[in-house]
Amino acid sequence: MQKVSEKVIARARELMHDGTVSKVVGWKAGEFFYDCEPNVFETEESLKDLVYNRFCGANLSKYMIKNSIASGGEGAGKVLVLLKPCDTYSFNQLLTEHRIDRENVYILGVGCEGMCDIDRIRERGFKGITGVLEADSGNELVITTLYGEGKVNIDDVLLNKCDSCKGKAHKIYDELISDNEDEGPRGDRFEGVRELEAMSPEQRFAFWQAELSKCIRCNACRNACPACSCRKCVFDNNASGIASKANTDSFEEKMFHIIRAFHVAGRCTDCGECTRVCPQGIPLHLFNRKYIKDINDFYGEYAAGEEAGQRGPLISFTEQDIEPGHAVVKGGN
Amino acid sequence: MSVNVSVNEPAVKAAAENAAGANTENKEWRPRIVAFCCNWCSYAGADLAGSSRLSYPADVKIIRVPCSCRVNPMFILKAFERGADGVILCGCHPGDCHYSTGNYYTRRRMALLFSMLDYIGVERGRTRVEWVSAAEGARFSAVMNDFVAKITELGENVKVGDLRCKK
Amino acid sequence: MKLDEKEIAGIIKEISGSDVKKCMKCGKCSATCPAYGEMKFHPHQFVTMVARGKIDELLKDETVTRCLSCFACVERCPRGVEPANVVAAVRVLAEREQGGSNFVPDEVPALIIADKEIPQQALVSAFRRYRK
Amino acid sequence: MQRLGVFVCWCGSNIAATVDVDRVVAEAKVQPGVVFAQDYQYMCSEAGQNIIKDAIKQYGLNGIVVCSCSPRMHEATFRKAAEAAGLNPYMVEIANIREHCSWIHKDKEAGTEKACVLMRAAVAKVLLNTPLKAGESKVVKRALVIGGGIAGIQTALDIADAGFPVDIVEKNATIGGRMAQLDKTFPTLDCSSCILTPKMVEAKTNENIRLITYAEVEEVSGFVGSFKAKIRKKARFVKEDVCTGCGVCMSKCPSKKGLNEFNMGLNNRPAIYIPFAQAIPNVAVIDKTQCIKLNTGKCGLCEKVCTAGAIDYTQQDEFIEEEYGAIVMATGFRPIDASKFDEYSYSTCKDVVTSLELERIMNAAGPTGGVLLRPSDGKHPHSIVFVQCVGSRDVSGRGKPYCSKICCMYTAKHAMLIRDKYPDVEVHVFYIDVRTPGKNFDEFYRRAAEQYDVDYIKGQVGKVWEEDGHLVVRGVDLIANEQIVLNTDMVVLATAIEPDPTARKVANMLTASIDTNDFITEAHPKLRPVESPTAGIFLSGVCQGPKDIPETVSQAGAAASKVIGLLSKNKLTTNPCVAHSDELLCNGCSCCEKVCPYGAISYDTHLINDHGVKETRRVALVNEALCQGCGACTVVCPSGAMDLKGFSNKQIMAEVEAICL
Amino acid sequence: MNYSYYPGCTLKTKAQDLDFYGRESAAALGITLEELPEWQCCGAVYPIARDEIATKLSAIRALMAARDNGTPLVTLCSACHHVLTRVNGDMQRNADIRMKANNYLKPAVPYAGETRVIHYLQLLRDEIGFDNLKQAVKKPLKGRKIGAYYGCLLLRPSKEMQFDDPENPHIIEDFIKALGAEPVVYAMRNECCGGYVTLKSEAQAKENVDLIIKNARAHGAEELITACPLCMYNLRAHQDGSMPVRYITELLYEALGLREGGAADET
Repeated sequence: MQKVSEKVIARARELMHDGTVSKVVGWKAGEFFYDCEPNVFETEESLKDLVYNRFCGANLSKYMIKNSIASGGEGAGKVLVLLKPCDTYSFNQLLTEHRIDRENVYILGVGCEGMCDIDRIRERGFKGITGVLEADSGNELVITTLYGEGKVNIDDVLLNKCDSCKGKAHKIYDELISDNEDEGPRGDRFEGVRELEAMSPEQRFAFWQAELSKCIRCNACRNACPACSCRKCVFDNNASGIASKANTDSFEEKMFHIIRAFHVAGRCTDCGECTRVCPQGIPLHLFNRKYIKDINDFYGEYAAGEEAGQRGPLISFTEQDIEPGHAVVKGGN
Repeated sequence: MSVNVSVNEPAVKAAAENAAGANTENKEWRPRIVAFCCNWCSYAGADLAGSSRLSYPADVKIIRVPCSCRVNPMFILKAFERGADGVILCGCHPGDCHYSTGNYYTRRRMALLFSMLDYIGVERGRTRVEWVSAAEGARFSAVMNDFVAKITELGENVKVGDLRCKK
Repeated sequence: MKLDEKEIAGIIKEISGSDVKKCMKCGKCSATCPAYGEMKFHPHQFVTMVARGKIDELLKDETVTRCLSCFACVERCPRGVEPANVVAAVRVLAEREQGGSNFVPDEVPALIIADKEIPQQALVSAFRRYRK
Repeated sequence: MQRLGVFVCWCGSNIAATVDVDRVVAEAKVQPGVVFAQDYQYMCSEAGQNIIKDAIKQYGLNGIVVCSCSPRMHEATFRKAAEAAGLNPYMVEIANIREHCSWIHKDKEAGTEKACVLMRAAVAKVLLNTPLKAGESKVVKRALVIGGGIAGIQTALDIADAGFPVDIVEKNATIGGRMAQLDKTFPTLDCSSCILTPKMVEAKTNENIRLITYAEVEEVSGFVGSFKAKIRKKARFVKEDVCTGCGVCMSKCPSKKGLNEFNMGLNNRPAIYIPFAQAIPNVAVIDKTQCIKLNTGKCGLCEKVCTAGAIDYTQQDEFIEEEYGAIVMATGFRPIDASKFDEYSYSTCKDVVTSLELERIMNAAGPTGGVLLRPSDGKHPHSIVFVQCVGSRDVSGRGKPYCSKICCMYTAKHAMLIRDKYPDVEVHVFYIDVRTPGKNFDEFYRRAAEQYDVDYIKGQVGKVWEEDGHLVVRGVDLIANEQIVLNTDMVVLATAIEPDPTARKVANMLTASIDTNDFITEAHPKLRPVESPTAGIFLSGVCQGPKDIPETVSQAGAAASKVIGLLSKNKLTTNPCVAHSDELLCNGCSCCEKVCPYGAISYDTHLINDHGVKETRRVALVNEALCQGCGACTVVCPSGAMDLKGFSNKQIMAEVEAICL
Repeated sequence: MNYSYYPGCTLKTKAQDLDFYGRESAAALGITLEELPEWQCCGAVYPIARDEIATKLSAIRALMAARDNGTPLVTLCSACHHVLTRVNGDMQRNADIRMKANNYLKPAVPYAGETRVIHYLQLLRDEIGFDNLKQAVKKPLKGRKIGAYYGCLLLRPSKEMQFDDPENPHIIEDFIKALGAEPVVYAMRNECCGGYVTLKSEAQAKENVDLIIKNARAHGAEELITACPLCMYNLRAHQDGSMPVRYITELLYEALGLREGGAADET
């Protein structure tokens, strides 16, 4: 990871320096070293803050909507974006939907060995964390704290989305910096969905009621989601008939999340950003994965963003499609 | 594919009796049912049920839409939010859509939506899609009788209702 | 075990993958069959009888052993009924009822003595097809 | 400020018996926005309509709800009445309290309550109605017919007779199509040329018809009323307006190896040729694959012998661009390739022919001069076996799943003609079913069997082989329950027909939908059989599905009358309940475009002023002339930019809320 | 070029010619046919029943052995080719059979039909090429009029066998041409010889063979060739001996000039 990181930063500088790109969309460390946030670097100088480490989980694809299309007039130069393998799916999906002007983008595919969740590190008893370093042995991280050092197994502290990593292959790029062999997908991403499906309707209802009642309608999920990228959300639009700023009753929470998931059904690349950014820790990906699982079961395997230009499952049909009445039974089992 | 409507006899009878006795027992609970019908087949099928005097409970209220594919999942969720106990969506039989392909999209959307509603714990029977042609007045009536019976059996939409902000 | 007539077509489909309900009764199978003359129940009749579940007679009859498995009917059937597979499936059902083998090892020496050119392939095939 | 009126109809006792109309009126009066409510015995009557008109004027109503029978019954009536009183007709909503209420409920209390709810929902909706105006678009008064067979010719003639100019684009060098290749036609046995060629000449001479032969449509844009087409006129290497059709060039041409397409390749033709004697235009064409001059630069004989000076080896493809109000597809069919069924030995035995080949053999202008001779040795056959359903009703992948419809009849025709002309020839017909629905059709078939002694055998043929100068046919007679082996001299295969391979390309160009067999889909299989779902595109002949000549001609006439109906209008008014995209909300994602069955949505990139922010954006545009208002696009649109006029998201949700209140 | 080779039971006994000439010719063409160790009889007829697994196992073992060798599997006997190709197809396409067979055999690596099964003729056509074969022919069989007899098992069902046009095949004709002889095309070349039913009804086989030979002769064939031992048996046993019948490999052996080399004895 360290090596890739150095190469990536050096290459970004080089591309900016030689004029190939005029902007860089990457990550910048925030107040703490683990607060890596998306940032648009517009000068060579500013690139000193560019980072690429275990905490760059954020998917930068969505930032390319603004930065590729509204990148200014003639001769403004391309915009460099750093994409991890999973991010490229979102990028492709946005290309499919004409949200990104491919011409204006230079994609640097960056290798990824999994991104960490600081909360999971904390859960393992570390306090006063001052740094996270790659250990010499392959699968461990060294956690330095105010009180000394400790080690953790990487697999134990990955982001939820990395638990079911799609694989290490980039689906689109102009240039690649990666040491990783593609080992294919990791884990069973539908495990959580299956667990819920196995519950009784009452249990499921209770589960969602408990989870969704935590929702504070901060819209972080919506803002982070690369598929949820409408210019104006229906929930903000008075003309839509369902506009609402906050939940006035608890069905509205459900309505918001179901509609959000429905709007991205067939377009969601399962990038996991919604769950990653939720300040309340709601497992929002369980909505999206339910749709993905149903789509796979009903209409055949489909991975949004696998390639640009795909025709999504909700804008396709076959004459023999499953009936909704049967879908409920099949989907639930 | 059309389903064979297996009418639940006692429940239908109960529903009919309840409907009949509505004015005597004023406070008795009746389900609220929203039916979306496409203009070309199902709405006409409902008209035929009417002109053939094939009764079904008055709990069913029909909203006319040009095609079943006009029905946005938001409408269905809105209905539940506002206290509907059941929502049924009727369209032309697959292959017979007036707009040739509309109901195929409906079928996919609703398959996913219904599966999701089931997933969040809403009872399976509260939503339904039926294909009813303009010639199937009898079928329209049978479908509605059956649906009302099933919803009556399920009772008030407590799960959603409890959460609802009662006005 | 007596099978329900209504289930026969389904059982045959399960065994062979061939669906007799697809038959449109054109007779192409019988038109094409090189063993037609040797069969009491000709291919088109055979398929119809299976479709109707009337296979008691078929189970007992030599017809099932007269099919050459040359697949000409399978190839030429316009509806994908695969009559040879249907015959084979009925034969499988017959084989599964033990006893009354149509070909026993004791017959082999005589056959070989009578014609020393008979290839192994013929004997193996015959055992597969005729033995119970 | 909304000023609504509610009108409750009794419909005699139809409504009033089960619905307490007084209560509905009372309830209506307290609905928001309602300033007037009244009941009447028959709202649809003149007097009832006057009540509505008067109220609109008197109370300045800007929206009304009529509680009455189904909108499918009287919506149009009440809209007209409203319009007459100066109210926009789309400010009218109907609450269906008859079919959906009074007729199905016996209990008056329940019926009344429901009627009130339905009224409430209609009021809630009409509160959100906006005046709509039907759009208008121009109509170019010219039609394009693609395909110059009998279907295309008949359609063009009928349109031309009504006074509208028509262009026929034909890919071959002459019009006439398949029918020109036929000898006789069933069930009357009149000669095909005798009835077709006068029509071909008429098409040539009709001043409203322009024939564009040896040409193909390359591009089509636009929509109903104003299509633009680009037509490629292929180089003939013969000046069409100079050639006199004398045919001298044909006799002198040294390259005579080209297969004669008109005779189904049964004989050869020169490199420069006129397809057949009655060709229209009667002009030669050079087959550039066969011409020695065009391939080697040497020869040039035809140029030398042409006294008219019509030959031009330098001719290039030309392009014609034209605007049309309507387009008719008449692309026709071809027989499938019989070599996929080589158990009949079509590939290896010359005496196994297809029905269309037999048609040529029996035609006086055909390769044998109309004498029935075996292709292999030119001898007179003594026995002929016909095999029906070769590749029809075949789901094995080799053939077509559908019935080709014409084979039973033409086989009976062939059998009868042969028995009539050559009584010594034995004729056997193997059939699965004989399908003869049609006027005088079954009688015709029975005549073949009864009067002409044609031997109809119920069963199929499994194998045909050649031996010692004759053919052997192994088949089955299902009635006799026996396998039969016949020695015969010729075998005729009734091969299935399939849409001409150009149909798919043309359909894609026109955004006309096509089925899995490449037949063009009709807008409605029963009620709109000659229209494509794409407005302005019409269907004529076999491109829509297998059919015989009488059916083709009647469909051609039907398509023509639809075209005439369209072209007679000066403007097209369009259904105003169409989709509409709010460009400030549109993401430009193209989802709506993909689900639109009419190709009504396109994309445009232009400068948009979004509350002061100016940006170039890609946004959806609905062509109101094409949109039919189904609403499929509105649901795939995640941002809600796409909405449907008359059935907007807000309107439907208001109805939902009113019902659930 | 290396290939796994599955001779089958008959080629080890009654059809040793077919095997011997095949191997020698292949060697002469630079092809190594490596006989699978401990192969078992394929069963000679394709086991139709989808619900039984035991009858398919011997074929699967052979297919798996070839997979483990990392080479395509060459067959020569039509029946073996038929059975191995179809069982392989089942392993590719029928998840139920695949699961059951793998559960039963418990191989180190589960088998899913990875092996490419090719017939000797396909080897000649697709791997060597008939043009190259023509070059290799030392003693062209000039002037010989030879009828190809395909029989059933190589061609049908064509959806599974994917061998050649089932109604108008030409691979053996092309082979005959490559050897310098004149192929005789006749319609009955893909009709059944009577197969194993010959054991129960000689009359049936005789009738079939009569039709085939009569038709071949009518088109001028002076000899027939086949790839199947059972066809060979029927074609020879049910005629008067006036129509010679040979294996395809024998013809190849001859044309390659191997007979002159004295490498083989005729059996």
